[in-house]
Amino acid sequence: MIVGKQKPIDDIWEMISGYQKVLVFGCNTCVAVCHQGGNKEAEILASLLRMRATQEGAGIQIKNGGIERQCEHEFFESARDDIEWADAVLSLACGVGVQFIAGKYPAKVALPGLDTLFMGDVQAPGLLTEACQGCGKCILHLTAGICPISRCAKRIMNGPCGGSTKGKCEINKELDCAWQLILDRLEALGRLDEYERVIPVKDWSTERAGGPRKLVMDKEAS
Amino acid sequence: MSQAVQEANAMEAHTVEAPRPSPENWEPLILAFACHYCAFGAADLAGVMRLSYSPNVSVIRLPCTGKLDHSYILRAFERGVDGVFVAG
Amino acid sequence: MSAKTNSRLEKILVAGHKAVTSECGPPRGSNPSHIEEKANLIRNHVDAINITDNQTSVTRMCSLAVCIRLKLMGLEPVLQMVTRDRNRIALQSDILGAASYGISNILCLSGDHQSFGDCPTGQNVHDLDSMQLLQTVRLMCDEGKFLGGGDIEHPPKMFSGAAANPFADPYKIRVPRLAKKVACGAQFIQTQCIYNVDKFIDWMGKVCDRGLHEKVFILAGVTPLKSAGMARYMKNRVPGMDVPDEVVKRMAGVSKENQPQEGIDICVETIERLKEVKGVSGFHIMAIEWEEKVPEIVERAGLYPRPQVS
Amino acid sequence: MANKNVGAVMVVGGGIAGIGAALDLADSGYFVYLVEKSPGIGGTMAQLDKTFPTNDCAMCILSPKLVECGRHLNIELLTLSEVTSVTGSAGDFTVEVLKRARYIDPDKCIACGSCTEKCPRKADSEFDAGMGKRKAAYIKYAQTVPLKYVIDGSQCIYIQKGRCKACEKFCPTGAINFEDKDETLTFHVGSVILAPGFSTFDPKPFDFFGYGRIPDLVTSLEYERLLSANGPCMGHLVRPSDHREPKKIAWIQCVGSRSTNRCNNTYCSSVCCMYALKQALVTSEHLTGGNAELSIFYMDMRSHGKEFERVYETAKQKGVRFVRARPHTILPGRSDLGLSMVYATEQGEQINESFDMAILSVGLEAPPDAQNICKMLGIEQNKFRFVKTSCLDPVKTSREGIYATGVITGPKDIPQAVVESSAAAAQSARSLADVRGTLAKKKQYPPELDVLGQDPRIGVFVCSCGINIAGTVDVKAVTEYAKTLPGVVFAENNLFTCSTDTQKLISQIIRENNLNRVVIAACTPRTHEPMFQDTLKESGLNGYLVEMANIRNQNSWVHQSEPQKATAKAKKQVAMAVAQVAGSRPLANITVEVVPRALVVGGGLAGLVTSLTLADQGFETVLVEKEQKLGGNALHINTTWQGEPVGGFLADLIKKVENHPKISVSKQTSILSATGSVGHFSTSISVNGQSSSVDHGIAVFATGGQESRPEEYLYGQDSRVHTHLEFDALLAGGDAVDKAQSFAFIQCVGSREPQRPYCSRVCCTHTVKGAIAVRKKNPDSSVFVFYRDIRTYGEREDLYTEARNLGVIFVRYSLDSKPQVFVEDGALYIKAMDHVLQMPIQLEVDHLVLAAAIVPRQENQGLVDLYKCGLNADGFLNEAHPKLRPVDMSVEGLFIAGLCHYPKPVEESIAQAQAAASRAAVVLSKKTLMLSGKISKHNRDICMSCLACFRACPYGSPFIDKDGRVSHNEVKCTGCGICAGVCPAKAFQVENYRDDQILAMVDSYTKDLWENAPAR
Repeated sequence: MIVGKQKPIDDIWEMISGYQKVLVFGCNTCVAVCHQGGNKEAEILASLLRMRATQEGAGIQIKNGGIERQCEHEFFESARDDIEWADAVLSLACGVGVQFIAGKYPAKVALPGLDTLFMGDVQAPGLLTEACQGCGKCILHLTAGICPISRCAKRIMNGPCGGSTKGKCEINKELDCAWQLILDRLEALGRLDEYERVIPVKDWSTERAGGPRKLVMDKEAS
Repeated sequence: MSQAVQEANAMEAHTVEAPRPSPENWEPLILAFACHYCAFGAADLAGVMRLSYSPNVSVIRLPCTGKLDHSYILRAFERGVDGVFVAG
Repeated sequence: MSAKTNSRLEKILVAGHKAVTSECGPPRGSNPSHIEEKANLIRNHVDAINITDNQTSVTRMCSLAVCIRLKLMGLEPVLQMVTRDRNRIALQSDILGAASYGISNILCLSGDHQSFGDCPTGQNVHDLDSMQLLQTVRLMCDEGKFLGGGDIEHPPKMFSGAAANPFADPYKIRVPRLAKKVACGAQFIQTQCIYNVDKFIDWMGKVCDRGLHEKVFILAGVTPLKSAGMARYMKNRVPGMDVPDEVVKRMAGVSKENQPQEGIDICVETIERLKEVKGVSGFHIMAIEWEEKVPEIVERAGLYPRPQVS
Repeated sequence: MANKNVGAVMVVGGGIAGIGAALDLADSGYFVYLVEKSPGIGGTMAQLDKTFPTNDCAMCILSPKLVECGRHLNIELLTLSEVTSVTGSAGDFTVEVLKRARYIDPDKCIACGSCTEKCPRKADSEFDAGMGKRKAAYIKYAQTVPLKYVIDGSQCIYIQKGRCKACEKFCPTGAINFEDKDETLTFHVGSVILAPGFSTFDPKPFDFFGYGRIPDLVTSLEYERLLSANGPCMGHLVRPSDHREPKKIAWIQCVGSRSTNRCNNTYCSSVCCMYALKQALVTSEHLTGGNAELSIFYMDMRSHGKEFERVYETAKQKGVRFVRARPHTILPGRSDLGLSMVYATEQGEQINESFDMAILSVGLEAPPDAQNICKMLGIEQNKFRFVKTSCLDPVKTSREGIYATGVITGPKDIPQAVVESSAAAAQSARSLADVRGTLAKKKQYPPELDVLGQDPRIGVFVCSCGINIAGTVDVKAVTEYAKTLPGVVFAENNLFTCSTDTQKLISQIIRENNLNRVVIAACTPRTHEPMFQDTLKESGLNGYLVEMANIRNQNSWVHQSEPQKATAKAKKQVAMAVAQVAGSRPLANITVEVVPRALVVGGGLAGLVTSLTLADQGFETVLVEKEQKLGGNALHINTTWQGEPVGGFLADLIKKVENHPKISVSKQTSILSATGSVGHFSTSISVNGQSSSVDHGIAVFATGGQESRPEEYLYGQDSRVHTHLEFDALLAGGDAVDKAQSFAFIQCVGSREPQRPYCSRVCCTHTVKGAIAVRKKNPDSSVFVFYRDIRTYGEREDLYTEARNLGVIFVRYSLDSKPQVFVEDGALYIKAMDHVLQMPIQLEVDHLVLAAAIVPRQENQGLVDLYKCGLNADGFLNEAHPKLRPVDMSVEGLFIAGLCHYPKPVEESIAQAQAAASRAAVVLSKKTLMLSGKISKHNRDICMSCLACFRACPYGSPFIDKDGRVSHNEVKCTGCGICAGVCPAKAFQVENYRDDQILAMVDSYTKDLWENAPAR
């Protein structure tokens, strides 16, 4: 799922200054699960901003709203009036949602309320960790199901590098060395011999190197 | 207190005004949220013991303070209470 | 076995001599005189000189330029290349450029993470990793092909090397990892500096058990300690470094002014011991900012004079 | 059967033990008379400040039980009452009870406190253990049940001297009745449970201590009152002499216990070590500045219960000083401030040390009046004056049909008393199984009106509570204001809204005005909401359509000096309640059909006893055992500590279980999976590889524990080194013991060690029992015991005394200098430091017995995974609450018995097993379970299955459904609303605490501010 973190309120305040009617707009899927950008967080943020507006005597009207997902046209139907009312929409979705609004409503200003971080998992309540960078060509079958591209600081495909110490990465002692994890898992699976298989030079064209990506469903299907 | 509440509080910390002198004879208005099982009972007991405190606080009973929602606190502040007391 | 390149290092190794290499770090500016001086200090005592590539991610004069300078001075450089800063196009193009100046030795590394250097906010590339770079070098030299598949008009001839650390954990993959590098085309290996000789010997034994010493020349890395403080730092702070307590104790056991000499003594003794170890084909002496002591070490270790090859 | 059984039980004693028995029985189909000699129930526990080992506030955990007792349809409280005679026989007793005059009519008393306020006569408060004062007209304590005042005739000026009557003058309801007389009442009951509790040892005869002359020397119970928030210092600890905070405090253990000096209490009181540790820890929290110097003078530290050893360790870490000494003299300090104490150190040095204050950790005794009852009933007492019981039937007295629980059968802590009270309930119910439900009452209501979809028609009833509210709050103004509130169609003021008359009136008004919601502005919903809910139900309205505005406890009583502001606040409180109730919906209670079958896991002693106790009550029971044979650890135990042989008892028990028509025994059985919740579990089991499924309403886990295999002292390497059970086998047969000369026991082998930081509880008693047996069998032998603290708690102390009298030599060691065991020239030696000689000693022994730790079984983790119950850090299954729910598990419908809970001896396992049967019967005796409708409702349409609720819910009610999304099992929901708090989609709402209702209350509270605020 996509993980984001709400921007500091000072940054958001600065961003919305100068607009008259601001809609704080939640996205109730990925970023709601990480308690950062759902409709509930939109309600909280709107309330905080309103109080700030009152305190600073700023003439900004602030409302909150939200939909299920800000990356699909159909969901916007229920928020039509809210968006109509606003001159700026502070989207609490990931970067996808913000851009979707910008593209969908040419007359509205779309503002990002979140810093989009990564695609991750929920390791424990309140602990989300990065696990995939969408490189477009999965090699997990070669690496014991642990992705060195997203989880190794150097994205090394034939690791570990010399910075791996006691199973931890040199850049952060808290961070597991992805290659250590791969080795441990290979060993646990009784497949340590596979370690000696060299992973060849990677085709990065399916990642950002190939430009913005697109999936056209019917073509894929045919 | 849930992590979200703590974060909300942390967010509020950014917006705290510089302390201002309060007007003379000013009394804050306070809203309390109390757990039915402990703090609400404690407030009852305070009555039985005839303790005395200022009447500027009223209690909303919750089944547990875990039931507390951000919106309760924020709505109270937005509408002008000066303090929210969560007890449980 | 006979040498396939013009590399003096390769020729010495193939001839069965114990090779001696050392290394110099390029300057943090555009004046080359200092590194030239350093190289001149050791020119008669070593067979080749590694030129580091923005080591520890600190920006320096580029390794290739310094290698060219050394080559023009009649010295034998080893071009260190890390995969951190350049993608496969730049790496391949640098290899061609090096070959054009007759640089015949290349050491393929992944490089320290940029967060340790002077540009911690920079992006890293790692389009290839060290093994993939080794494969690339071999592809270019042996098959005359670019990674993209095209033919190289005049393929370079490179003696390709890699680093190995016999001490890092997990220990159990140390030999397999070496095997993997050999499989990728490593022709020589320069190891991490050795203080724990017993452990190195154990590793070397396992390398020999797999016959790897017959497929690759292994140069044992040594670094003279300047002080007890340095010994402790290396022990505690440098990942993958194994400095036994006896070494630290021995350094700390002599007065401060005598510590540099003690460090050199240890280094010389280490070389003496390693000379007898099966599979050790030479020594890589990394005297960090202490190049002037390399001749003394080489001489006292009985590795001087250096053999001449043509 | 000669005479017909009676389906009622009399419980004598309203302390926690009596309350526990009464509630179990009343909840499972019996009518209970609860007789209490003081004016209110609660017993000693109510007087305690905190309880070990969790340091929970005693009153906080006790008070819900008191309220439950007071309100129970099937419990009749007889306070100020004493049993005077019991005739008849088991199944049909006739009991005479002397009920003393209260002088205040409880039906009229509204607990306003005017009588106390006006009463001029002060007396020592019994509840405050004499540390505080009360009036002649008083209540026992603020939370007392029944919440009815009483006049102490022996103190009342009018009763004694014929004038005063101040209370009568000011009582707003005319409840004072000086004509009240003692009366004798007669009851018919099927059984009697004695729970008269204990008295604390009176240290006055110890003139060398000067208790009574030294103001700052108090007993532990007095000290509890000083610490307690509802005590005389209101929780701010000061010493009696100068009311200053003491800094240097000492506790003296074993005062009136383990002693024959001017008392005859050779037993250990079992609880004093722990309460001293608790008091020391609580004291260190109380004292400001954090420079407290706390010392405990003790002989052996006995922290033998679950999690107790950790409390001891915490106390050590927090700097409490432990001195192994028994002070022999206490002298007053200068100007009677503080005191000084003389004691001898272990090295024999005499020390004279001054303290600001000292606490005598007084022991527990059988109270004289309880002893009288025993005599009157013809019940046998033991030599310590406690009721005599057998380890194999620990709550049965010598008279059939009369059971005993709590300290009256021997010193014990609260959990053990609570366990026994359930055990006594079980044994009562077992003997009265045929008359269950014959006398229990059930309430009937008229059919409920359908108000769904109607606009709110709210009635507001504002209570004056005599002058309690009206004296401060302008109730007329509040009533008029209420009429202006949206949705309110009726408002009136009553003198006492809670009076029986007013209930009838409210009912009438509801019907006449077609009210569909009600607000009561009066006292607290915590005591009165159920009553008003009942009134609504009797009026044909759903009980959940009433809300209370607490304008007494949380207004008039605390704002007496500011009547205007109090009135303004009362208006707000009423407006908030109106706003809330307007959104309230009629709620249906959830009903769960109960599968009338029990699953008992584990066929050891505990499992066997539970099964038989359930089956004898008529409940079908499935007993599963993983081994081929029933009996468990008990198969290897020779006798109980009292010497009763276990073998025959066990064989008989197994025979009864295997032949019981209601029990199906399944051996070589393991549990595969489990689903469901209280009332309807379904567990699939594998019997010899064949799997099948059992539906059951409850489950009892009695999976046992085991003696560990020591890893030290040459165990397993030398055949002369044995564990307890191995040595028991040697003792039981052959001549190995007769032939040997020298024996040694080492205690705490694998217990109280960093890696296993608990005491195994049974080993000290086991060792002294073994040592005595050796000395008796082979009087020429020498026997040594190497120990850290001897923990022969309770009456087991007698064995310790006997062992020493028989010449067993006890050598203490500490964890950092454990004995060394080695073999030299084939001989087995032990080397240790002798604490008396202060010298190393070395012995050659023929047999070495290791008191190996009792450890939990690995299988417990499997149960935890399947049933979502809990384990403690040591791997034992966890009870729902260590104090008051020692048999229930955190998951409703699951119960626990025996060693799987914690190491314990036979008698405690049997009591817990019987108790589990009692707790299980509360569920199994019902056809359906009624669960509150005020629970969290899940809207699946907007739920995104983020699992926040699933992870946060303490009861496991949200679950991942078959379709992979979150669903909600409302049966498990308690309505706490944590799910609603964490849900990012707001898919959970607690009925009648919905967000829209709470926000409506917030809006109502801030209405004036919002409307008068400057334009935004």
